[in-house]
Formats: sequence, structure tokens, C-alpha cells
Amino acid sequence: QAKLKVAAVYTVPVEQQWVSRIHKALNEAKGRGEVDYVFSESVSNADYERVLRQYAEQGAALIVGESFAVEAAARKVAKDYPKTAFLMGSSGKPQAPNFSVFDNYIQEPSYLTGMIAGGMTKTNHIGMVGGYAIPEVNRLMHAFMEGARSVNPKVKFTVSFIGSWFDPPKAKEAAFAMIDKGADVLYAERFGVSDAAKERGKLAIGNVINTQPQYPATVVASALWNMEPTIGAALSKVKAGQFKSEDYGQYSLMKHKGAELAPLGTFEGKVPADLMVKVRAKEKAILDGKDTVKVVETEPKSTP
Amino acid sequence: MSLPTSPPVLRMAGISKRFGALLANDDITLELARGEVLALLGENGAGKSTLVNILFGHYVADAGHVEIDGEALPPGNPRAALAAGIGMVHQHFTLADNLSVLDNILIGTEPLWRWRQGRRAARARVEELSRRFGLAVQPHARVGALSVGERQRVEIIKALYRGARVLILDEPTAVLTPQEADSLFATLAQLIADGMSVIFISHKLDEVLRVSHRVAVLRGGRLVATRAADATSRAELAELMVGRAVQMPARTRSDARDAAEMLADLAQVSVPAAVGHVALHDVSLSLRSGEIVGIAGVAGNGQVTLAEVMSGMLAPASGTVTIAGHAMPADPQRWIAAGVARVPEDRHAQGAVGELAVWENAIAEQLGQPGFTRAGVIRRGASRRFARELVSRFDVRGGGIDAPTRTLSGGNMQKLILGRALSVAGEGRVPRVVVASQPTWGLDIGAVAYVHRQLLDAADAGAAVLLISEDLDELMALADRIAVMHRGRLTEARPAQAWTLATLGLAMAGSDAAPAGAAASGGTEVCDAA
Amino acid sequence: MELLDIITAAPFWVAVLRVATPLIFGTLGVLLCERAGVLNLGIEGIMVAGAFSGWLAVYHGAPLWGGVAVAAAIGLAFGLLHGWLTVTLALSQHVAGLGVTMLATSLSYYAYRIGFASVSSPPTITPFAPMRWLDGVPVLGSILGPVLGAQTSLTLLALLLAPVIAWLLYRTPLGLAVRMVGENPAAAEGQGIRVGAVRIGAVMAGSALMAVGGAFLTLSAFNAFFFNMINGRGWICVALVVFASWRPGRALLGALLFAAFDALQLRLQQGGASLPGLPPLPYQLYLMLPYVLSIVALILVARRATYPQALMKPYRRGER
Amino acid sequence: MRLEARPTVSRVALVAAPVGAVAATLLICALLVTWAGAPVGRAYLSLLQGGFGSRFAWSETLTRATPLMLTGLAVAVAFRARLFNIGAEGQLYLGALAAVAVGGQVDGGAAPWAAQLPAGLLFVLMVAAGMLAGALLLLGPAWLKLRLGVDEVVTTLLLNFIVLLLVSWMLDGPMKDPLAMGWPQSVALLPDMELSRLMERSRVHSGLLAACALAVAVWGMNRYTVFGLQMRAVGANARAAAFAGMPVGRVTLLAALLSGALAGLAGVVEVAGRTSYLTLDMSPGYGYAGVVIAMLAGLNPLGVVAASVFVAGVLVGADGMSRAVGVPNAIADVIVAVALLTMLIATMLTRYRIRLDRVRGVA
Ligand SMILES: Nc1ncnc2c1ncn2[C@@H]1O[C@H](COP(=O)(O)OP(=O)(O)OP(=O)(O)O)[C@@H](O)[C@H]1O
Ligand SMILES: Nc1ncnc2c1ncn2[C@@H]1O[C@H](COP(=O)(O)OP(=O)(O)OP(=O)(O)O)[C@@H](O)[C@H]1O
Ligand SMILES: [Mg+2]
Ligand SMILES: [Mg+2]
Repeated sequence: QAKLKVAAVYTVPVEQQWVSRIHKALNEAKGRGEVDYVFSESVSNADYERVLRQYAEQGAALIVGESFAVEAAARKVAKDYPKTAFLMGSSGKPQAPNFSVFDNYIQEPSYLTGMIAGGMTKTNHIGMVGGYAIPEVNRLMHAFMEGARSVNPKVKFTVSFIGSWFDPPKAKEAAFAMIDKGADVLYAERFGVSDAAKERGKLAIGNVINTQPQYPATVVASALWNMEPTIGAALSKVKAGQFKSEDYGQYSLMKHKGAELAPLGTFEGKVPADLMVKVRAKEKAILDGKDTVKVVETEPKSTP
Repeated sequence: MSLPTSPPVLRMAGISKRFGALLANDDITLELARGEVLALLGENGAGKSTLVNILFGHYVADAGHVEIDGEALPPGNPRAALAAGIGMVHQHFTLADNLSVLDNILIGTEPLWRWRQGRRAARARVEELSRRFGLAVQPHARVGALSVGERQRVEIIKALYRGARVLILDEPTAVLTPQEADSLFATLAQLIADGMSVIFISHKLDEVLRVSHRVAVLRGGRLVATRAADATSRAELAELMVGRAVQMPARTRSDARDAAEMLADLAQVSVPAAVGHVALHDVSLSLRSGEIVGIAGVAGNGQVTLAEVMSGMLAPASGTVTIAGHAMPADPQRWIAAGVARVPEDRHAQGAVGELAVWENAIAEQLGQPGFTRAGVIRRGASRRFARELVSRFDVRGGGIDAPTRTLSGGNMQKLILGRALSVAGEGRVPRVVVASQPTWGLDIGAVAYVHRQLLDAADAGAAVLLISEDLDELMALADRIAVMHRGRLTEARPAQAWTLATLGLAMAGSDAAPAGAAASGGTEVCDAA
Repeated sequence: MELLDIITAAPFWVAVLRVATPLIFGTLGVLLCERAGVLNLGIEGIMVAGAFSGWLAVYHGAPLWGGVAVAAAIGLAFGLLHGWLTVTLALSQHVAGLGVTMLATSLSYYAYRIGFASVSSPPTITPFAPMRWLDGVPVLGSILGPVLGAQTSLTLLALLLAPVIAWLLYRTPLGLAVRMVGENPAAAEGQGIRVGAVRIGAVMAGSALMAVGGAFLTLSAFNAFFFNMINGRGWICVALVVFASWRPGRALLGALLFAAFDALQLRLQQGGASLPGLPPLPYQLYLMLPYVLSIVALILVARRATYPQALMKPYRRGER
Repeated sequence: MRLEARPTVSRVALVAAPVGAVAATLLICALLVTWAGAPVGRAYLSLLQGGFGSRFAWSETLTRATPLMLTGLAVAVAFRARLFNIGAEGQLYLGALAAVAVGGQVDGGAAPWAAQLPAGLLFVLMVAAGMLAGALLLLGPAWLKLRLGVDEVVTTLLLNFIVLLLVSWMLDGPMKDPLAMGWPQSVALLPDMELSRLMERSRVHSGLLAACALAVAVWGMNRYTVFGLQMRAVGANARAAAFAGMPVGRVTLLAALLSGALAGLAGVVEVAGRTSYLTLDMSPGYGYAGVVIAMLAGLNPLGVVAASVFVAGVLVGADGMSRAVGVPNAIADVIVAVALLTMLIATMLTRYRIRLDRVRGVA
């Protein structure tokens, strides 16, 4: 049986957290021998449409990518190649017949990590460093803040954006500034933040990927995003010839294992037991569908 | 002076150098003896500077070589030349304006890889040299703040500091007052007495005969003759240089002009000093139709500022400038429109845009004229026709009206600029006022004669001519009245007959000695003829 | 007032020094090149190459200082290229510089991707440690410890470099030669200086400093190499040199000043609504602060600057 | 080693230079391709095909070349007047921002004030706004240079950062598309404001024609108009130009306005022709590439067109090649950089020859 041809087009290098999750899931599928996987990274917006078209021309059955800043162009290409399946990271709606969307809906574990952070801070001050204030970031930050407040009403937040997706030294600098102001737990939305926490002996919360192996004494918990369910669902539909325009967002939810609270690992036992009880209870409620986490996408602000 | 008889210190053998199609040096062989002063003579572009630049290693000869004390010098290597004891004072100063005198002297005299400089010892040496040879300089002054004469001294000390045995002086006196030149010659005499050999380049035949032992004459890149200084004459040298006798036009004076219309008037004009120019203090001067007024002065005494004011480039801080009764703003366009023909001192920097074609430079001053433009578009036909006429009328030789102007030789570029300036008033009309700054700098005798003729013709046709020049002979030959500029002040303009070269020189040096009446030559003078 | 609280706290100055370090290296590097008469817009790419090569060496087992040396060597190599293009071949310095930036950047990325074809998170190294030993130094330790002790030795090196380069330029024969070729190459040659060699040498040395500045980011400020790591820092250095009127001391000052604005900007931004009297401003305005103030500073010093007279003027021997 | 001017530039050399440069580039980059373990022959074949080998390739190359032509022209105009404008990137963004402000949708339709206007007029207003924005942005540095001697290389460079932050702010707040799900992206242009496509199923748009026409216009301006002559004169020798009565300050400012307007237009054309809305990463360095293009073209406006197509083709082709043979796509930038440098060297060698001096032993 011929392998499915899958192509991915990324606007950033594959090390970037967000993209690395897609890359990982596709590489695993490739490793299982299910697909032929090719990708282009760091594709600028100006080139995005061309690369999509080239892959479509070359006969890719499924094209995965992120159309956030090239929404119109990506949808136009999809229209021109109705036989090709497009699975795009997008904040928009699916487009018939072949344009499906997904996004990192990991606000649920973010809420849970927020609870842990709220319980772990001694200074009642949490620092959060983001790249740009976009909805993908904002909703996770809000969920995190909600979670923290739910266990610790006194907690204070400092939020700052470094105006770049990729400037770890700058993110680290921003984190240092927060620590100087008294923050002792940092929400590490960007690379660089955990390093600051590690150097100063503070704690950090991971986002999207689990960075605890690199920072065993620093990263308490991480909200993980798993792309495997999303990719798996899409692959099987393409194989079965049933790929339609759909919103794959649900596959990023905890109940589909698209998101999870990473194992506490090195911090097992170091997080107060009563706190963990609350966290696990909330986790179970979410999994059981009894509880949800509110999605707020406005720009988060520091506590005055 | 008599010729010393000692083995040659320096030998140039069969030197040839080509610049593109131009053969600048053609198989030149020359020797220099110990304690000898050898003068190099030749028209502009004859190849003098090229030859000494090869000698010093700035240029690499296409053929031939240089020997010092019988040993061949590696070509194209100034370091080797310096090490062999050659010192050179270039035609154009090679000093860094932003650095101190001491830095300019010290550079290159110490091994580079050292943690500190021997500045104290160096300073002592400079002061000692400066005392011994009467070359007053301040080691810590910034070179940019020095006068031309001072810079010349720094250049010479640079060579002496390295213990040069052969000194090359490329036109060292071109920018000096007669007095400064005299003190330079006194220094030279001391150096020669110390066993130094000198190659001396100058256009001034009197000087050459006075200080040198031997004279070598170049023409068109070839060595045409060498003569012992005491066995030749001005006339012979001039003939050798040019290959023919040259007729220099000169002024025929008439007194009728005193009553003529006042065309240009400066009243108590003052300009504060600024970067790029010297101050003017209370300068007053008036020019009548048909007369030529000369401004003498050592470079750097405010002539440039005066020329800028008189070409509409610079607004005086106080005082008034009027042309034909109208007060003039600092706007070149208005000056051009008022019929002022302006010839700037530096033809490359101000006179023409080298990158533009000849025809474009020819119309550059008249872009506002309807004859050459229509609705912002250049009328190419008319413009090029005008340029072609100008080129033929003023005998501008070169690659034609489409060639980039930079490819013209200095003399031809000067003719182009002069032609452009003189036609500002429009076809068939003469300019009201001509302001010419150093119009013959760097020109050969033929071109000089041509430029002089044009200025005289303009005056004869009723223009008032302001001639700013450092060449006293030129001023004496052309001007009706001469004023001297010193430290931004202008003396009263006195009739040319009232000046002598000596009194002019004194006035240029700032002395207030009143000029004695001296007979001026009239009619036509045959250059250098007995 | 909060502003006062911020700038009187030691952590603020810790941050200033850390942000300033790559800028100090870069600015001094540009200064060396420009003093010799060569504009080096290759800096942005040379910093990338330095960041990458230094990090790569350490990643493959070289000691940290070995990484710095490798970065410097790569800087020398790109400096040689830029020098050859602009000095020997006398090409336009603007374009050669932009070309070098493009080349160094894309080569670094290319090499990185070949070496690390399929990594899902950036490989890391153990970076330089802060100089905590300074705390133990009697007297000095209690004064310098809180600020300098939190830095790595590369920062100390950067701080020492400014006076060293000032000494070099103003007190040694070599420095005089460098200044001379930047002021009047013909005069330098007339005094036996090899203009080409001195210029290329200065460009190489300057480029090595730039590369070390880049390496600081991967070996000290951070522990991994990223695309887009330099993020315009090189251009800032070019501006800082003009601001510094080509003087090493002022270059140091300029870099510190810019870093102070940057660090302040972060803190003001984090102050958010709590800043008295001001409505919460968009964070972009804070990010603009260092650039806007740089331009203002430039306008203030413009009149007084005496730039190297031969800057951006190629020197071709035997041409006039 | 030293340079010696050639007396004349031979026609053979003029042809041989670019050919030699391209050959050298391919040779150097072959090493890199081999290093990545890819077959060189197939790689270069796919480069050629990807850049120039099909209708699709040409459409992509020309799409990419369009903004490059405009920024290249912008830089060529400014550099001609000796105004070193490194800020075309910022001018491009500001132009795009202004275009969106004028021609963008409000609540899914035209703004109340714009709804009254005929589409043609609004389009003209939009283009004018973009050009004006770019022009005004360069006016500041030009004025500072004239009046205070502030180095324009530095000010234009710094302004790029400031403009990008300004755009980021606008896209975050006042000009954010409410329908963009919170992403920092501007509202889309009104459909009427978009440029028409030149080919079916491709991205080439009429901006290409505009850019080519402007290149011819600038060429004609340089050659036939008083302003062109003045600009060349001021650029080559400002003192001599002033002496001849040319208004140096005015000419410099006008050149700045023109240059900024061209770069601003590049932004307008990108938005109206390609993206239809503005994002923070709309331009992959078109402004900086403009400097490269302009210099490759020797500041000749017609050369800018050729250089843009060449650079765009190499970029597009090399990018395709990287996918076809599986080498990192940074190779595209490497090839462009190497091509730039070899091309510069080659053109220099048409005017100079390299002489290796015989160096005899120094005593
Ligand atoms: N670097 C150069 N490139 C091209 N041509 C040159 C160069 N140097 C000199 N020439 C040409 O060679 C010829 C000789 O020039 P050179 O400077 O030696 O004349 P010179 O005798 O010193 O004249 P002057 O009296 O004006 O100083 C001139 O025609 C000049 O234009
Ligand atoms: N830098 C240069 N590059 C190329 N050619 C040059 C250069 N300098 C001078 N030339 C050429 O050398 C010739 C002589 O130039 P130069 O300016 O020295 O005039 P000149 O020999 O002094 O003549 P004149 O005294 O009549 O003005 C010109 O034809 C010019 O084209
Ligand atoms: Mg000459
Ligand atoms: Mg000469």
C-alpha cells in the first residue's frame, strides 16, 4: 500500500514550541511508516502561498500548516486544489470542501498549571512573559490566571510582551525584571523565561511542551499540547477518503488527549498534597465533561 | 651655483609609465648627486609628479627601475623608499587634518606592534629640528587649524624627522608668499650643506635658476634636456619646456574707465569665520564697467570667502553687496540672472560636475531659461546645439559633448567653465560682472594665454572683472587696480603701477608698507624673451 | 517615584550590563572598522555567525573560552572577506556590508540545519557562570559584587575592552596607523604605512569583536542558538558608533545608555497601569523608547561629531 | 594586489561579467549543496525550473519581483541624490498601513466617508495616501541630514524598527481586524481596492505593470527632465551643483519624497495586489533587498527591473530547489548573497583589472 504523502509548511523553524508539536506528530507517523512527510520551515508570509501550491502540485494528499497570517491566501489555494486535504492552524472557520482548521486549545491544562502556580508562589506574585498578545497566547494566559486565582485570591500578576516570537535573551531579560520585582513563579510562554527562573532559583511553568527535562529543578508543571490526536484523525479520514472541512479544535482538548497536564516528574511530592487534590479534582471534572474552562482572548494585563 | 662632483646617490633608469592611452613618462633616465639640487621643469601634465611618484613608490613604473646608492629599490613600495632615505613633500599636502602635527610626523616611524609610543622623545626631536632649520611648528596643534605655510613646514619636518638623504619637493612654493619661499630656500641651503640631495619641482623659472645646480626639462613625458643651472637662461628653459615661444596677452590701459558705470559694489562686508572659510572684516570694493581689479593674497587669507560672497554662495553677516545698483541675496540663481559670470577656484569641486556629460554642464547654470527647458523637461536639441557652439567657440578639446566631464584635462575643463560663465548673459551679450578665482591654476601656458584673452575681451566689452589670483605676474599683467587680502581684510585697491612684486609680497605678508610707484609694462610681452 | 526606585536598584544595573554586553562588543567592533575608514554593515550577520559558531564549538565539547575563540576566528574570517571586498576591491561599503550580512546569516542557518536536521527543541550547552567569586574579594566585593558579580567574565571583558581599545587607538603606533588610514590614506601611505593591510586588519579585528558579541548571546546570555537571535542588535551598534562620535569611551557609554533604556522599558512596561499619572500605554510604545531616544541623542550630538574623514571612501593606490 | 583602471570597458567584458558571476556562484554553492548530501545537477536543474522553468515559476518570480522593483527604484533614486536611504523597509510598512487606513473595510463595508466616493477616486486616494506616508517618513531623515548633518544611514535604519512597532501597535489596537480572531492583522481592503490579476490561477498582479512603468518613468525623468539632471548633479557633486545655481536642499528633499513615495507604493502594491490586509511579517526584507537590487543595477532604473527579476527568480528557484532535493531552505539566501557579491566583483572587474605586483625582496 502506497504511503500517504503529507507536506507541512511552517512559518517558523521547527524548534519553535508550537510548530514542534506538529512536526513531532508527523515525524512519528512517518516513523510508523504511515506517511511520506516533507516540510518547509521558516517560510515567510510572502512565500507561503507559493509553497502551498507547490506541494499541492506535487501531489501531497494532506497539507498541514498554519494559516494565521495568510488566511485568505491559504483558503484560495485550498479552493484551487479541492482534491487535496488542508489541515491548517487557524482561528477561523473551516471552509468547504477541503479546508479544516485546528488550534492549540490547551486552556484546560493551562488552568491546572495555574492552580499549581497559585499554590506554589510564596510571594503571591507570578510573572508572565509572552511574545505578542495574540488570542492563542491570551486565552492560555487567562486560563492560567483564572486557575491561580481559584486557589489563591491574593495572587498578583505581572504580564509583559517582548514584541518578538523569537528573542530568548530578551524574554529572559523580561523574566529577570519580574523576578527583581518579586515574582517567584514564572509562566514560560517563550523560550528564555525558564532560564531566568533557573538562574535565580525560582520556579517556572511550561507551556505547550514539557521542558522539565532541561530544567528539572525549575519547571514545576507544564500544559502539554499533543498534536497526535489531531493528526491521527486527519490521516485516517484522508485514507478513508472522508476528509471534509471540519474544526479539529476539539482534538486539542483534554478529553481527546490533545492536551494534558504533564507529569509532575521531579516535583512529585514537592507540590503540597492538598493542592494536588484540588488540581486532580478539577482535571477529572474537565475530563468528565462536568466542568469547562472559560476561553477569554483579550489582552491580559498586569494586576494593578 | 656649480655642479658638485660626487658619485650619484640616486639613479632612475629607463622609467616609463602609461595611464590608459596616455604615456606620462617615456623612458626617462636621470641621476642625482650627493648635495645636488636637481630641478624638474615642464608644463602641466609633462609627467613631473608621475616621475617622482614612481621614485617614491606611489606608482609602479611599467618599465625601468630606481637605484639608491647602486641598489635597486623595490617598485611600488613607499616603505622601501623611506627606508632608503627618500623623503617626499607632495604637490598636494598629505596630512590628516583631524590629527595633531606630532601624530602626522610620528606615523610610520615606529614599529607598529608596540604598547606605547615614544611621544616625548619624538616631540623633543621635532622641536630640535624645527629650531635647527628654522621651521616653526607647534607639535600639538591640530593640522586642520594650520595655515598653508605651516603645513608646508610640517611636510618638510616629516621628511627630516626620518633622516631623509634625498628630499623631493613637488611644487613647494606654489602656495607660498615670496617671503615664505625665501625662508624655505634658506632651509634648503642648510640641508644641502648637511649633505642632502634635493629634487625640486617648480614652474617658477627664476626660483629654479636660483636654487638648483642642474635642471632637467620634461615635455610630454620625455626628458628633453638637462642643463647646468649656471649654463642656461630663462629663455632657453621656457623654449625647452613649451617647444615654442608663447605670446602672452597683456592689458592696454586707458583712463577713460574712471568715469564708467559702477557695476559691482561691496560695502563693509563682514563674514564670521566658519568651517571651510576664513572670516572677512569690513571689506569694501567697487568695480566699474571695463576695469579689471585684482585681488592678491596668500592662500587662506579670505580670498575664498570673498569669492563665495561674490558668486552668491555666501551671505555676509553685515554690509551690502550690489550688482548694477541692485542688492543681491546669496542665491547663485539670482547672480546668474543678473549677468554675473562666475569662475570658481576649484574646477573639480565647484566648477563642474564630473559625472555629468559636457553638454549637461554647459547648460547647468541656465536650467531656468526657457530656451533650454520647457515644462520641466530639457530641450535636448537646443541644449546640445548650445553646448556644441560653446565647445567650438572656446576650443574645448576632449571626447565631445557627450563625454563625462571628468575625462577632460584640467585646461579644457577650465575653458568649458569659463565659456559657460561668459555666456550667462545670453547670446551675443557680455556679462556685466566677471568674478574669476584662480582662473589659470594648473593650466599650461597656451591655455593661460587663452583665458587671459577672454578676461581682457570681457573687460573691453564693458564688463567689470574681479580677478582673484595668487599669481602675482598674472595680476600685474592684467589688472588695472590691485588690492591685497590679509587675514580677512582688504587693502585699498591701488593702481597696478603703484605696486611692485616686492611691495605686493610685503603686503601679502601683512606688512603695511606703502607701495612705491613702479612702471608697469604695457603692450604685448613675449614670455621669457630677452 | 517609581522611576527612581527602578534605577536605584542593583538588579536594574545588573540587567543593564547584561543587555549592554553584546552591544559593547559590537559597537567597539564597528568603531574599529570605521576608524580605519570602513563602514561594516556586515555586523548583523557576523554577530549571527559568531553566536552560531561559538555555540556549536561548545556544543561539540570545546571549553567555553574555546567557543569564544572560535567565534572570534569566524569573525576574523568574515572580516577578511569584508575587508577584501571593500579595501582591496574597493566595492561599495554599503552593499558589501549588506551582502556579508546576508551571507553570514544564511550560511549560519544553513549549517545549523544541516547539523541539526530534526530537533524538536533547541539543543543547549552550559553557559558561562556569573562571577560570584567577586563577592569574596575584600572591599571590592561588597561594592562591585551585587552588580558585576552577577555578570559573566565576558561582560568583564567587554568593559575592559573599551579602555584597552582607547589606549590602543590613542597611545600606540598601531592605533595611530589605524586612525591615519581612516583620516587620510594617501598620507599614511606616504609615511610607509600599508594602508590596505591596516584597513583589512582593523576590519578583521572589529569583526572578531562583533562575533564575540554575538557569541555572548549563546554562551552567556543564553544557552542555545536560535534563528533570528541577533534581532537587529547589530544595526543598533552602527547607530551607537555615530552617537559615540567614534570614541571608545563614549561608545561604552552609549551602549550602556541604550541598554539602560531597554531595561527601563521592560520595567516600565511591567509597571503597567501602576505608573502614576500615565494611562496604560501599548507595550509597543515602550519597545520604541530606545530607538526614539537614540535618534534624539543622535540629533543632539550630530553637530559636534568629527567623523573619520576617509570613512566610506575607498582608496585605490595610484588613482587620483 | 592592486587595482588598475582599464582604459576602456570592452563589450565582451560587459557580457562576460554577469555570466562569470553566475558561474562562480553556482560553483561555490555546489559545495554547499554537496555538503548537504544532495545531487548538484538535479539541484540546479530544479533551481532553474523553479525560478524560470514554467508559467507558474514565472508567475511566482514576477510576483516576488514586483515589490523589489519598487523598493529598488526607491533606493536607486535616493542613492542617486546621495541620500543613503536604508529605510525602505519602514517606508513600505507605513505605506501599506496608510493604504489600509484609506481603502480598508469598516464593519465589512466601506467607511461612511468612503462610501460616498466612486471606487476609482477612493483607489487613487489610497495609493496617494500610501505614497505620501512613505514620502513623509523619509522627509525627516533627509531634513535632519540637510540641516543638522545627522547621518541618514542611521536614522533611516532606526526608523525601520520604530515603524514596525508602530504597525504592531496599530494592528493590535485601532486598525485590528475585528474578524481576525484577535490576530494582529489589519482589516482587509475593500474588494474594489484590490489589484487585478494578470494571469489566471497565479498571484501576478497589475502592480507589476505599475512597477515597470515607473521604472521607465524614473529612467526618463533622470534623462530628460531638469529635476533628473539636478538630482544627478546634486548626487555627484553637491557643491558644484549649488554653484551652478541648483537648489540643492530642495532637490535633496524632493528626491527623498520621491524615494519614500516609491517605497510606500511598494507597501500599497503588496497589500492591494497580494495580501489584501497588512500583517507584521508582510515583507521578508523587501526594503533591505532594495539596496541590493539598486546597487546590482548600478542605480539604473531599467537595470532595477532586470535585477529584481534576477534576484526574485534565484530566490524562488532556490527555495523550490531546497524542497526538491531536500537541502535546508536557507540555501536560497546563501545563493542570493553569493550572487550579489560575485556580481559586484564582476562588474568591478569590467572597469578595473587586478595587478599582482612583483614583490622583490625588501632589503
Ligand atoms: N593616476 C593617474 N591616472 C591617470 N592619469 C594620470 C594619473 N596621474 C597622472 N596622470 C596623467 O599623467 C600626466 C602627467 O601627470 P603629472 O601629474 O605627472 O604632471 P606634472 O608634470 O606633475 O604636472 P603639474 O605641473 O600639473 O603638476 C598628466 O596628463 C596626467 O593627467
Ligand atoms: N584620475 C584619472 N583617471 C583617468 N584619466 C585621467 C585621470 N586624471 C587625468 N586623466 C586624464 O589625463 C589627461 C590629462 O589630465 P590633467 O587633468 O592632468 O590635465 P593636464 O595634463 O594637466 O592638462 P592641462 O594642463 O591642459 O589641463 C586627461 O585627458 C584626463 O582624461
Ligand atoms: Mg596637470
Ligand atoms: Mg605635478
